Amino acid sequence: MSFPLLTATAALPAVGAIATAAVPAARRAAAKWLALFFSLATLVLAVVVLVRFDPDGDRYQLTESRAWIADFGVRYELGVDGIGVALIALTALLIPFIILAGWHDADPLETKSSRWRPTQGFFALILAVEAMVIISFEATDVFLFYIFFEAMLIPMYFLIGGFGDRAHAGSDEKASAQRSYAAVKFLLYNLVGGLIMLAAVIGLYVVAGNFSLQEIAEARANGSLDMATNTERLLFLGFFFAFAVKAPLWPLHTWLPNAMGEATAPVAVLITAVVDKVGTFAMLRFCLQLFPEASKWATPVILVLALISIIYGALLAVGQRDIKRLVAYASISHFGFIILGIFAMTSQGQSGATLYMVNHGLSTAALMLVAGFLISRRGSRLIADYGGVQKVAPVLAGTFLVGGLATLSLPGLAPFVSEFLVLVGVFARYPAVGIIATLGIVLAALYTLVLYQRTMTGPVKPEVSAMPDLRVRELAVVAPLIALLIGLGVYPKPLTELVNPAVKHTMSDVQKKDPQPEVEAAK
Amino acid sequence: MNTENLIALLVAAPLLGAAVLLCGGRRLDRVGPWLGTLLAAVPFVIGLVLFTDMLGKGAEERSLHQHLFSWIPVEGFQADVAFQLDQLSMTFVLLISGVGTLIHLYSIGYMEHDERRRRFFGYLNLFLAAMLLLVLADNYLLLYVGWEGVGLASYLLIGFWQHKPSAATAAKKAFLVNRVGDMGLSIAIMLMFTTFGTFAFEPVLGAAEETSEGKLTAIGLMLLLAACGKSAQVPLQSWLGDAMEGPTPVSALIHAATMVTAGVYLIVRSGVIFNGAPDAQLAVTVVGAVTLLFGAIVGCAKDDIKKALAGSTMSQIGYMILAAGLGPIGYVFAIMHLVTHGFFKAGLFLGAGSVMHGMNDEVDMRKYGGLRKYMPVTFVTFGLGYLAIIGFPGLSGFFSKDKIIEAAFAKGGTEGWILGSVALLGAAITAYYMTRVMIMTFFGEKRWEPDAQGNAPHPHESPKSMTIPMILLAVGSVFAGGFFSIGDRFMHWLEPVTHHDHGDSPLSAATVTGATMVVLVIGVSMAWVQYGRRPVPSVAPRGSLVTRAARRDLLQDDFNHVVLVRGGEHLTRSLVYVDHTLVDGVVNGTAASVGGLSGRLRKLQNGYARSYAVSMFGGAAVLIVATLLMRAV
Amino acid sequence: MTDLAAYTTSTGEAFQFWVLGTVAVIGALCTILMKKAVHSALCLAGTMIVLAVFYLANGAYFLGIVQIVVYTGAIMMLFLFVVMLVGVTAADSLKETIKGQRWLAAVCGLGFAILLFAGIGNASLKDFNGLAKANEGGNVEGLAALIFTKYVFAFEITGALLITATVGAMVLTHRERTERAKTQRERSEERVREGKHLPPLPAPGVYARHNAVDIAGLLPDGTPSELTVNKTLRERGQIRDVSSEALDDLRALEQRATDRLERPDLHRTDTGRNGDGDRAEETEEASK
Amino acid sequence: MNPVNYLYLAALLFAIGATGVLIRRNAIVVFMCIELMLNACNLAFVAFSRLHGNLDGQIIAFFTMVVAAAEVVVGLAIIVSLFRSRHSASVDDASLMKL
Repeated sequence: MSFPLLTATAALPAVGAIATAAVPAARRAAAKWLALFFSLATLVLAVVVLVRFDPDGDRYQLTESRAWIADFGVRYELGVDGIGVALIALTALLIPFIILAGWHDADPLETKSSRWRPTQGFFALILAVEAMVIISFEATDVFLFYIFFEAMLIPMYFLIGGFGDRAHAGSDEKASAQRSYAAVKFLLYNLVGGLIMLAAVIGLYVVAGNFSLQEIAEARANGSLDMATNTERLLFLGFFFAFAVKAPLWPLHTWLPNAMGEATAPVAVLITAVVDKVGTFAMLRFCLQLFPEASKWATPVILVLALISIIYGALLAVGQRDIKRLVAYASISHFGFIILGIFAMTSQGQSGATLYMVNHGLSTAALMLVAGFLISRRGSRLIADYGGVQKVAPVLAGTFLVGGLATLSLPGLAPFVSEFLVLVGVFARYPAVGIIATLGIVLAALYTLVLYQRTMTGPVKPEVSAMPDLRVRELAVVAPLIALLIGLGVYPKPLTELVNPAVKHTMSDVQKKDPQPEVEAAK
Repeated sequence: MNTENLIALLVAAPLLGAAVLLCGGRRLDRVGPWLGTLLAAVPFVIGLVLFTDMLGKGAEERSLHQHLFSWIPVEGFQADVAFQLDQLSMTFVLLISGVGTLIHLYSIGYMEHDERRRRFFGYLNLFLAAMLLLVLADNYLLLYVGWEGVGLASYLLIGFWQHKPSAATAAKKAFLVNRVGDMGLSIAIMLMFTTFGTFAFEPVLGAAEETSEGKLTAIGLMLLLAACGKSAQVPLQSWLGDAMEGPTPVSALIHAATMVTAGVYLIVRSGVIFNGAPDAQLAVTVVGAVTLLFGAIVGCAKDDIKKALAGSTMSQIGYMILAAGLGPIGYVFAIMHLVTHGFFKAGLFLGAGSVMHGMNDEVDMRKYGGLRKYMPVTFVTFGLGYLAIIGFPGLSGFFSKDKIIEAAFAKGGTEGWILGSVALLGAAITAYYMTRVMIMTFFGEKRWEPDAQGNAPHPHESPKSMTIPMILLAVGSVFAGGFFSIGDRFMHWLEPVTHHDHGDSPLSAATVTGATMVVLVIGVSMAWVQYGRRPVPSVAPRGSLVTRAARRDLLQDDFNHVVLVRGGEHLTRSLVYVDHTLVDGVVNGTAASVGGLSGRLRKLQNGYARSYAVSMFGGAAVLIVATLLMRAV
Repeated sequence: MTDLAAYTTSTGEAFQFWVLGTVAVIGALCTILMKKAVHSALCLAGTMIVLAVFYLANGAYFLGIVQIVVYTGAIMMLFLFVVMLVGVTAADSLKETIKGQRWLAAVCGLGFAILLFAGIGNASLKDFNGLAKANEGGNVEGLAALIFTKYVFAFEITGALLITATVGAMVLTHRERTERAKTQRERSEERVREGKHLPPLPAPGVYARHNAVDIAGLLPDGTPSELTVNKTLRERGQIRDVSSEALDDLRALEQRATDRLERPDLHRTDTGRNGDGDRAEETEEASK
Repeated sequence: MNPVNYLYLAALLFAIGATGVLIRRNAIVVFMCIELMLNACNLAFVAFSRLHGNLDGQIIAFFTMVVAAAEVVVGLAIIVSLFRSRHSASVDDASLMKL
């Protein structure tokens, strides 16, 4: 057996988490560097995975399979397709930036208690989340996936509830009350989703007799595993519900603005750019592969919900007064696009949705992290507290603008490619849906530019007049992200080539063909 | 040398300039403007090289292609970064890079005292790159990139003086309104994709003739929506007036000569589609005609020199759109007017900028007056531009506008008569408002006064770097029309791309020219009667209802404000409320009811171990029963 | 003996089962119904001995002996020790304090019994193999062979468990003295400071007729003094009050003396011992 | 007689013990009832051992005894220390689980 590369990729941050947590209280700085080191090492491994992966090869590669709980047919099965590789790369890429951006977020406020070690905990939790997310992207055993899908909630809960944003309008007590409200809401919402999924996972086992994604999907494809229509639909709904909560899809979205608003900016990025991607990824991998018929059955409803998410999220983003909540609602709108692309069931839609996951990760990270830097300077999350920042901190404003432009999918930046693919993919099958979704791009411009205008332009407010521009550390976070946004916007080919074969497989799973262009159809 | 490979350089040079200037930092503050100008001149030089090369070829071989790389390769979807340089693109390349270079040069003087001028030149270069990409793209998606790119550059430049809230708002408004248009373009591209399976020019335009009219109409209408947004046509015209918040060179380059004409380019480029969709064509002509009058009326009422010129721009683009809507009869004239308009309108804006430069950035024409003595060069160049735009015989505008009016009549039928009359009426109003601008600015008594701080303006001629571009543009405004028209040069040049059709005009060319002259004289004399014979009040009179409405852009902004802005605010606010109370309320309500229920159930926990033991035994008994029953079944 | 372990049961075993079974059930019922813990313990011991006999009857010779030696002999005695520690005569009130608990318990117990009976009845347990073969090499040897081979790990772990339990019991019952013990002098000084009962506590009421420390000594007026009884007994409420008995005796003695001396009874009590007698009656009533 | 009767007896004793646990408040008596239940189980095991004709049932019973012994030791220790601190052996007094 060759070197278990996938296990190593997931295990390395886990080891890092333990090592970071074990750093003594006094060596706080060492913990930070250690966490950064491990995240970078994970990135290296992710790059190795990327290189070793052959897009034109088998569907699942670098597979590993070990017996685990033999009595229930649970196996430790890992394997990646192009989509998984792309998302692993995204995760591994974002974590170092998140760590770097949150460098001072968990410094203890006063050093009165030497046993209090928030810094170590913060970075260890981030690495723990990374490990779980990566293994979720790798798992090809439904049960294995489920375990890490749920386990992710624990470190996330502590990250949201334990390390809130210090920039809070109200008193400390109010802040901590809101924070724990957000954390509990996050946990309960996702737990409910997870429980329903658990029922569906068990149901799947009862029907299929094992948990192996590949085996079940194969059996489904060649007809040896027949599910009653209602059974399949129920199981699909069970899975989909959990993923829709995670994604989040309207009307299951209300945890996201709270969580993103109360968490520190890097943790907010972790939520929306990394953890939530597991939801949409799982829709693509599990819902469509395991329950193709039910997916087609549910498509109309899901498309409508996704449309509502797009428009509703964007409109609410316009109405927000809080920078971070605004970005959260914008994310809800973007997740609507991703889900739309997945369930359009066209090659363009699904490729677009996959690219969207990656690109949304990058663009939200850029926007949110810069917003975090901004907030940490002024100590307020309210848009109204800013004005004229452009004049005093031009680089900060410039990077903020680029992040915003990426969020509104300006052509030339990466998100445009994916958004357009999604729109084309949807339009090809459901023109009306495509046209309504296109409204989203106007609204995206609205909320982004309103945010930029109110914070960055106009006369300089006295409170921001002494605001320093981006520091080297902060620039080191933002600059590579922006470079990637531009790079993948101009030349997304490597990514599309990685993803295309996987999408082709998924399309054959659901047995759908792309609609023919009218001209060719006529011939 | 293979000239095709030079095409990418056209875009790359200004793009490089933008990247260097925007990321370069303070070190480049001093050389920035010159570097920017140099990199703007590069495409012009390359354009000239390519142009001479093209002239040396036969008409059929003039279209050049360059395939750079595959951009978005997805199953069934192929988007390439590839360029196409044909006569139409060539015309634009020369116009854009030529006027662009001149305006860069002008900006060196105009922005001399602005500490952020490096950034300004970076934005200008970014604009040039995007605009060149727009006209050079060989498929609609890449065109879309350029399309939004110029939108971005326009946004950045309108809001260049960001510390002014009005500028920031205007920039945002411009971008948003443009986005609505962009929505049209993206839907059009999607329609093309579902109809043709591609969106590259050649296959789409090649297959368009065989496609159903319904599809073509839909695509055409969507393209028109896009053009309306970019070219400030009714009903998406409202941003252009506000866009005058940007520095004047920006107004000259982007909001007069180049970017706003992109809509015309789009329609002419997609001519084949419109030819197959008469309904869409009709819509185009209607939009053009309405905007033509709209802009003209607005231009009559504005006292702000730049806004008056903006109204004029709107109106002139209305002419172009009208011409483009006429089909093969009008395409060539649309482009010709576009080019001549590029010269004289850029010249007029630069003149206005020069006036403002000498007048402490005062824009109210009622505070000008008699400036011809103080700024002779500006007066002469502005005057030539004025004569060109009103269509004074022999100057550029005369040739191009006259042809459009002719073509409108040549459309035939009632439509032709209506459109022709509208175009004629527009010519009269143009003469009126431009004469008004001219008289209020350069003739009459001086009306300026010291401002609040006691600084009286000292009108003076602008520096060389500003006057030279003005002179060059004036030369263009005088001679371009004639040069193009002699022997129908321009028509023959463009014909392979746009095709041409003479149509049957019910009126002879001489009749139309005569009528145009008559309305011209009427317009000029009305203005002279109103503003030349009587002194101009330095405070605007209340005016008639129409005047007041025209001052407010014919109330369109108010309509937008009431319906869209207020309505949107109410919508978002109520949605925020709904999200909080209803959607979140359901969640929190569930939580609360679970909490209440557990409060009740808690009482079952009386703390006595024996009670718990009872429930344990009971539970065990139930489990055993259940197991036995399951066994039994 | 091998007959007993066979799959059929002899009449003797049947007889033994019915008789001893009845005893066992009665013992069990007494265990849960007796007011005093010590009675419960004794009844339980009885039941266990019966069970030991049953083990023997079922061929589990080793277990039968162990049951008697370890269970009845050691564990039950441990129970008795604790019962004594807690109070051997302390009787529980059988009055139920939790509402509905007794009904529920009865229903549960009955239900459980029915359930188990039904389960056993449903199972087909006709063919008893008998232990004749398994016990061939001797029961103890057979067990040993299993314990030290198949169950050796369980056995070792059980050993560990036992040691842990021992240590646990010691930890739980051992009280660490956290402060220095007070000297006699300090204690007396403390008593003086508090002003409470300076001399040694009075002895319990051990008269000629009583020979137990739980009987309170009587004050001169015949009322009992709780001070005289050990604190532990006092706390358990295990004071035996004999004051009425003593007073009655006294009165009877006086009566006899009066009779003998032929004194007028009423006159005596009215004049001489009037106060004392009233007082004694009062205390008697109060103590009731 | 069928040896199954031993099982019935065991079941009966078990139920009686269970009822005792539920109705008695004296912790010591509760403990005794638990012992009764354990013994009932042991009887069943021994009977089963006879039924199957092997000694495994007896082994289990043996282990049960050992564990019961350990349990009694710890349990009684707990009762003793509880009594020392609360002066009562009633299980109802230890109702701290109530909110």
